[in-house]
Amino acid sequence: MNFTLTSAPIDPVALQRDLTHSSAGACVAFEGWVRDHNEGQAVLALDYEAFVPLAESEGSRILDEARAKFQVVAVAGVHRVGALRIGDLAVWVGVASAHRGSAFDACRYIIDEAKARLPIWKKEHYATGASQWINCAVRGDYVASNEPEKPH
Amino acid sequence: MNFTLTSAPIDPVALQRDLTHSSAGACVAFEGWVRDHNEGQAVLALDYEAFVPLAESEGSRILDEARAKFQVVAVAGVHRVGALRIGDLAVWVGVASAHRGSAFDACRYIIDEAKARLPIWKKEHYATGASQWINCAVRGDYVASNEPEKPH
Amino acid sequence: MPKLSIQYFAILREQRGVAQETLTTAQTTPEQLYEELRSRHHFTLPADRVRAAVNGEFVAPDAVLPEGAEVVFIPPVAGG
Amino acid sequence: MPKLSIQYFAILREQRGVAQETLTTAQTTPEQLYEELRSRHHFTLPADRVRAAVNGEFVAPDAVLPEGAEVVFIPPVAGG
Repeated sequence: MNFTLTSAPIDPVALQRDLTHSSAGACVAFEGWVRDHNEGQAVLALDYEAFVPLAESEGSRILDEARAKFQVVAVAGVHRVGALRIGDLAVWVGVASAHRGSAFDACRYIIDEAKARLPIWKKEHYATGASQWINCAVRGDYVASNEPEKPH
Repeated sequence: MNFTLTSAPIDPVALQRDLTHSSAGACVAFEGWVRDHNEGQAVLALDYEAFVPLAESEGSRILDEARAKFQVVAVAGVHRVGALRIGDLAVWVGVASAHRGSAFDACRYIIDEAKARLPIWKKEHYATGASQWINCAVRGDYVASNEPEKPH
Repeated sequence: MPKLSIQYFAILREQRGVAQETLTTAQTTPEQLYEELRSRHHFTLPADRVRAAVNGEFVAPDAVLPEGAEVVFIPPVAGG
Repeated sequence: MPKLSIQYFAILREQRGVAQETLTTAQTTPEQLYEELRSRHHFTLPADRVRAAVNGEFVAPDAVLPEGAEVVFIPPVAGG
């Protein structure tokens, strides 16, 4: 299965159903939810923006890597884009395998690589009224913009 | 939340909904499904039997251990008992946390400990017509019963 | 001699032929009691592969069985 | 001089003020092109924190830009 991006709400039940196989004894699913804080700041909402074709091809490459590295029956991943609120499901990864060890390992591999490699950007909107693109601050931004600086 | 045993089908959607919290950014869920083979033999069906009060108290103790060891927001676990067929959901464990590392670690801890410690027994029914209680075979069983011997 | 209630599960229940019984025994520990029952009912599992619970909690094989104890012998669990 | 199409995302889109443009440039690599655009539009991110994709695939900073290339500069991703 491929890694996809969607602007519609993610349906984890349907996604997980697609992983079922009579030879699979274990399924591990990861969900990334929009949480109400980050590095000590109260977060009200998020925007996710993506370079969709490259995010999908790179995401599918990560799924292929997981299939090659771990003994799995099925893998899948979806990332949402657009304006999200606290509690919304932002990213879902699911793995089915015969035994649970490889399901845990593959699921973690996929989400770790996806977070590091997919061209997806997150803008946080804070309770203070400020907002920022995560990981895109540079030295001096705080003075320049009066937005909170983010350590690296 | 407590670890529970049930003879009714497990509802993972409702269980996972109970883990939601605005401070949780990650949720990892494990599902154990009845698979169609074990150690090279075709499996048709399973019976799970449990000493319910001790399984629930020991399972809840495991959840407490996970809460103490890992930074988590919520944990839960359910194990089904009775006659199950291929593809049925036999056990579910879910963990929500601020960050995904502790959600993966806690989920794996809980299912590993649950499998090792809960007084729950599994009888496999094979395509050959034989059946056996898993991990309860002893030397000489094969000759005595004509059932397949299970290595330890 | 203490009167005890015993519950059997899984392979022990099948080999005993009942899920529950009460009995009076001269044995004072779970390990001794299991050996008595094992020789009487031809249980295949040796004592070192069976744990004991008394009144809903795991106990050591040489714990003292109190009067009226509810004893459960725990065969090897499903694991996996 | 090659004519290129450029897409901007996230902080670069906001700082550029448009999501897409076409231009003709004397620069022959993504790194050179980014430096030209950075000085023109006052992008805050230095070149070493921006990756490039050409025609939908990641490329090295010193890859040669082909005529008609669709170039995307990739700011640091959300990670986390």
